[in-house]
Amino acid sequence: MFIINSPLEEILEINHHIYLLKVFSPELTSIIKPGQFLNIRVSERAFPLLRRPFSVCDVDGDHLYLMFNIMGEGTNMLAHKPIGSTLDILGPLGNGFILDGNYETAVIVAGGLGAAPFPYVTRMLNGKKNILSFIGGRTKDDVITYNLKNVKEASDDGSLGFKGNVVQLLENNLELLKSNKIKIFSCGPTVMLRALKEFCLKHDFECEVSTECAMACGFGICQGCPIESTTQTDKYLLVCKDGPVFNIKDVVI
Amino acid sequence: MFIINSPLEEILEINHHIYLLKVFSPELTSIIKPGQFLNIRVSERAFPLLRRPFSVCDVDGDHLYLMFNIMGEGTNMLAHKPIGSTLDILGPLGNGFILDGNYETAVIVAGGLGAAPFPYVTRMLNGKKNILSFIGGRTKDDVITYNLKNVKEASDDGSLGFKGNVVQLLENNLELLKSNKIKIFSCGPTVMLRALKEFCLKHDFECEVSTECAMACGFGICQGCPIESTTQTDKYLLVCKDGPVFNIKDVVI
Amino acid sequence: MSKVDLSVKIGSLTLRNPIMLASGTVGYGNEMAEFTDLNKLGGIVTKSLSLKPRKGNPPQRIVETPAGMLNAIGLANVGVEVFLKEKIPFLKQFDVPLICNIAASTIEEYVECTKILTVEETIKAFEINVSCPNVREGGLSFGNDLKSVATITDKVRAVTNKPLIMKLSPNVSYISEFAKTAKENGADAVSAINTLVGAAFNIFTRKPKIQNVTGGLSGPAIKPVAIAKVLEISRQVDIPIIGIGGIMDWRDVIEFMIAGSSAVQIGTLNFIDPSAPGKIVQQLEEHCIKNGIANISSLIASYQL
Amino acid sequence: MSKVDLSVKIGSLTLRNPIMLASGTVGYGNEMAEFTDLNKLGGIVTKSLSLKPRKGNPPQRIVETPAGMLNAIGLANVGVEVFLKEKIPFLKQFDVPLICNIAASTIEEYVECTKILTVEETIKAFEINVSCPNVREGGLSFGNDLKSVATITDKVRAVTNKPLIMKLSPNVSYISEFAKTAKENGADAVSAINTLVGAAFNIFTRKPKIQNVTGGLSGPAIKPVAIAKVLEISRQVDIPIIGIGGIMDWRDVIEFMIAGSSAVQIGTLNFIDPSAPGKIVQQLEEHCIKNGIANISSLIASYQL
Ligand SMILES: Cc1cc2nc3c(=O)[nH]c(=O)nc-3n(C[C@H](O)[C@H](O)[C@H](O)COP(=O)(O)OP(=O)(O)OC[C@H]3O[C@@H](n4cnc5c(N)ncnc54)[C@H](O)[C@@H]3O)c2cc1C
Ligand SMILES: Cc1cc2nc3c(=O)[nH]c(=O)nc-3n(C[C@H](O)[C@H](O)[C@H](O)COP(=O)(O)OP(=O)(O)OC[C@H]3O[C@@H](n4cnc5c(N)ncnc54)[C@H](O)[C@@H]3O)c2cc1C
Ligand SMILES: Cc1cc2nc3c(=O)[nH]c(=O)nc-3n(C[C@H](O)[C@H](O)[C@H](O)COP(=O)(O)O)c2cc1C
Ligand SMILES: Cc1cc2nc3c(=O)[nH]c(=O)nc-3n(C[C@H](O)[C@H](O)[C@H](O)COP(=O)(O)O)c2cc1C
Ligand code: FES
Ligand code: FES
Repeated sequence: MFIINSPLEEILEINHHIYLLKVFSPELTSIIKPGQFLNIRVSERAFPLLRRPFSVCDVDGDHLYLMFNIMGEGTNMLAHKPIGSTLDILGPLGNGFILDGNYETAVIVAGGLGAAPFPYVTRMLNGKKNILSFIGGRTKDDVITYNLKNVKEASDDGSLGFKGNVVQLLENNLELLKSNKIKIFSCGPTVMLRALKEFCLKHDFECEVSTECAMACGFGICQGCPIESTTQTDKYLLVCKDGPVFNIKDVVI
Repeated sequence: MFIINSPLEEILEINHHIYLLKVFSPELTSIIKPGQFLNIRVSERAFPLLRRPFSVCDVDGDHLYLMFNIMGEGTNMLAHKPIGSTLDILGPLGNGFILDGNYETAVIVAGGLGAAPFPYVTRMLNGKKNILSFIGGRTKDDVITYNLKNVKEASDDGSLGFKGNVVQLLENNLELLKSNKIKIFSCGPTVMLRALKEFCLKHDFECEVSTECAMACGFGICQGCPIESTTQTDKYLLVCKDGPVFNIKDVVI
Repeated sequence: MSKVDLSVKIGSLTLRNPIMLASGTVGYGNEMAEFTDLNKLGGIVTKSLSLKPRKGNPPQRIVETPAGMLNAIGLANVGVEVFLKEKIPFLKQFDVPLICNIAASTIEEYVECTKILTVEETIKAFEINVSCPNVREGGLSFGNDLKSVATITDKVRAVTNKPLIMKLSPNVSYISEFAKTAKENGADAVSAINTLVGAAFNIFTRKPKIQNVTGGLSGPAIKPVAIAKVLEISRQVDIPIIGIGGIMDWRDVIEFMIAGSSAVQIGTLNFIDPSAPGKIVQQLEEHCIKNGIANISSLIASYQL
Repeated sequence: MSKVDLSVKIGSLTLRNPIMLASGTVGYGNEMAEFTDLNKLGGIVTKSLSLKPRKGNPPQRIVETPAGMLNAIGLANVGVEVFLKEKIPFLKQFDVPLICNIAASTIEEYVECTKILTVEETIKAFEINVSCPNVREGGLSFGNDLKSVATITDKVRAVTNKPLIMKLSPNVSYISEFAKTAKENGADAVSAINTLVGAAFNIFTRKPKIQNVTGGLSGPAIKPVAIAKVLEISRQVDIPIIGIGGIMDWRDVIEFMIAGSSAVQIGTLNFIDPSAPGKIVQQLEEHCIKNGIANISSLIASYQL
């Protein structure tokens, strides 16, 4: 965990509204794990004041990638940073996905921008595990399949792939999922994660989720990012430090 | 008086630390007078919050020029605005210099960035009046003679021209000044204007000064920019509306 | 005919829409009229008037702070007499409710000003500034003292039948107590908030950046404080609230209304973009159309706690 | 040997330099230690401790505002017992004054906490938080009530010989009255300010952005208010002041000292740049050298009004 100024080398736009930042940062790429995140200072000035957290999207050699869409002023400023300027990054933060383990097939389940951490997950699992990706979104433009493998798509409006949500799509593929030892890796909107949790508990699937929460610091000093634990009721877990990746059974979603 | 978004076409740097913005704005150039000023919004965001006032430096056809140095965040951001972006300008504001009149020689007296309004003054007087410019600064880098005519320089450290302040230089040229009907046009730091006022009163020279004051609005609604009048003691004048150019006799400096 | 009803009521006063211009940030209207069609607005509040003209504080009166500004104008104003003679004729031309803001050093002066002004029919309501932080003798001590607010409200109420709005100080622990007192003594509405007391120093000269030493903090920096104060009043006291503090766009207006405001006033924003108030009216209408809000007044105090 | 004396005194406590880390913005030091050498600092203030562990408020606890943030953590903390057992051993390693901040729901709880903690020699002073705006039963009502502050100060004073610092609420009209009361009842110093009460709403859901409805406003937005409060205390009461509120760089530290602070605390900035406190110490030294300031303490209350 450190602060580093890394050069921003490229800004790509995918799906018409999703941005990919390519950053040169051997210091980070050498240690960061899939599912961990970075806290980015979008401006040197007091506006926006706080850093903005982003999952590491992918790592390729000395380069790391961040994927985001424009949500507000912070992401807007980030999408328009001059190429060649440096990005003030605090990281790596949090706990990533546990990719090792006694399973055969990694099942990636993502909704919308929840796809962000999975290109790196896919890269790390490649050749080691089977990979199946279930990717959903509201419309076809929101289904982000960038650098994923064996993708089955779902869209709420049916404009791409299965018409419905991604958990329904999982239900439809239940036989396939039950046919071998799987572990689910997921990220997405709360409603999706809630349905997924029910699904996993019902079918006893192992599942890790990456969660989100408004954050001030991102590294454990503000107590701003509580998430209810299913096991310890006398205190909250912290998304930034105890997560953002949790076993889906351990947290109340 | 209106708000307009005008394209920023060029940023020049003179004297190593003085910036010149070249802005395409026929709407403004057609009406703005020397000594008037513009209130510029340096950021669309809440930081910096207030507009920043700048004298019109020069007008050339449809282009206007602003001259400034970096004082703080606002001028820093302005100096690094992307070429081709637009400048959010409110103006023209205030009363300019009265260039017409029964005098033969215009004597321009400026210290440091006080030179900013005089390229335009010089351009308007050219061919109509004689022009003599007395320009001072702390060091040679602060003596700004851009687009001025018949310049006599003064620097506090003697690195350029006369060693001393510009009012001392005027004293040294008293014969010249007294030899024909002059009107002084001036702008500069308060200490300089104070000395100049004494000089003008002593020798009964007509003199207009452009004054400065912290401003919130720049167009008369906030009452933030008072300046003490020598004639009306029951109320203040407003630099932005009653000035920024005053007859040096009318205001307490 | 517009599909959306933007009108709101402040006691017996009906405003075309909730957007008013705040005292001290519009002068007497002339300059603003060059940027915004005043007839499109809900109301205009004059600079605080006192019985006699006031010169105000010496410079420097203004300094910028992070997402805000400090001012200590010191209630510079022309006085009620000159106001009636020289400023009213201009304001008369417009079909927009004119609210007269009054600031005074004594309770008697509040009463006297109101008495003189209430006969002018162009003036549609009074906003009593008991909360100016920038004059030593005056406003601030009144605004932080429940009894003074009670007395001023009561005495001013006695001399005018026009809607009476008390402009409250945020520099207190429980603003709702002041709103309650205002109501009990006959006020029709309260305005919240005036500026927060603040200061800034030049670190090289060690002098205050504002000649008056302290000034009033306004602008987006104070919006969260203003929203909390409006909400507190709304939850505790049944009185129309005019929300003020840091409004920069139509979203902020909606937020103030949800938190309990019947109308709002735009202050510091006028200095930055004097055309904004007119634009905001239009954007409010668009927002209502887009979100199926037939009456903007349905937003008032619509918070879901 | 440094050419500049950066040390300052808070009562009998001498700090290496005026830079402390504010309660609730450093956890228990572990994470900060990865970014800033704690031994270089003037002091560290713990998260507010209560007698029993507190779970704190449900999410959302945090939201950004213009040049500031609202928080309603709800005093989530491990409680004094776990603190002594699990957190002190880490903090013991450092040669930096540890100040324990205490928050409680009753006067007895303040006393009880102090009694338990005062025997731990690693703890060099107490900062009593009577001003947390984010717990319903607790702090805020104490902090806005002169008698409560008097009683808490007096009772806590009776159970510890260590320097006693009262952390004051800014949500009052005259903070100097509270500083006066603190002094009269035996406090060695006051900290000013805690956060301002604020709120924000989501305009689509109409729900508060902070689950607790209101939160505490911190960050650069509040700096002018904090400076004014420090100045007010400094002009009215002869007691060391620890200045807090919106410090973003060394200039802000100098400004707080000029306004009357003997030391300062850095809060929100730690979230944005946890390496800043260490850098600021160095920049203060450079500033002093450059400007011929031999003792930084000569800046304290050096305002030129
Ligand atoms: C651990 C973590 C990893 C993340 N990874 C990614 C990622 O890889 N790609 C990506 O696009 N986004 C990611 N996010 C969300 C991202 O941080 C927010 O979209 C961003 O902070 C918004 O900043 P802004 O200034 O543009 O918007 P703001 O103006 O701050 O907010 C705009 C809207 O976004 C909401 N919002 C703000 N912060 C968050 C948040 N932390 N979580 C949920 N909603 C929020 C606000 O409530 C508001 O409605 C992640 C968040 C966390 C906590
Ligand atoms: C009518 C008028 C015309 C002006 N014309 C020019 C011009 O042509 N060229 C030019 O370079 N500057 C001009 N100025 C000054 C210019 O407006 C300030 O330098 C600028 O606002 C500083 O902004 P900033 O954000 O960079 O600095 P800030 O961070 O706002 O301030 C930096 C420093 O500048 C001082 N300062 C800020 N505003 C003013 C002000 N209005 N007057 C004096 N000092 C100030 C502050 O006190 C501070 O010490 C003019 C000012 C006025 C009122
Ligand atoms: C320069 C200035 C002058 C003001 N003068 C007055 C005044 O005369 N009377 C008054 O009641 N409020 C006055 N105010 C307070 C505003 O009306 C308003 O309450 C405050 O600025 C908060 O709103 P804002 O953040 O939108 O500016 C003044 C504010 C500013 C910035
Ligand atoms: C997230 C957060 C948590 C805080 N928790 C506490 C606390 O537990 N006890 C306390 O006395 N102050 C607490 N504070 C207040 C700070 O110590 C400080 O007084 C305030 O934030 C103003 O300083 P700043 O603007 O530098 O942040 C907290 C502030 C923040 C932002
Ligand atoms: S974001 Fe600060 S503790 Fe998690
Ligand atoms: S700057 Fe607002 S009145 Fe002059």
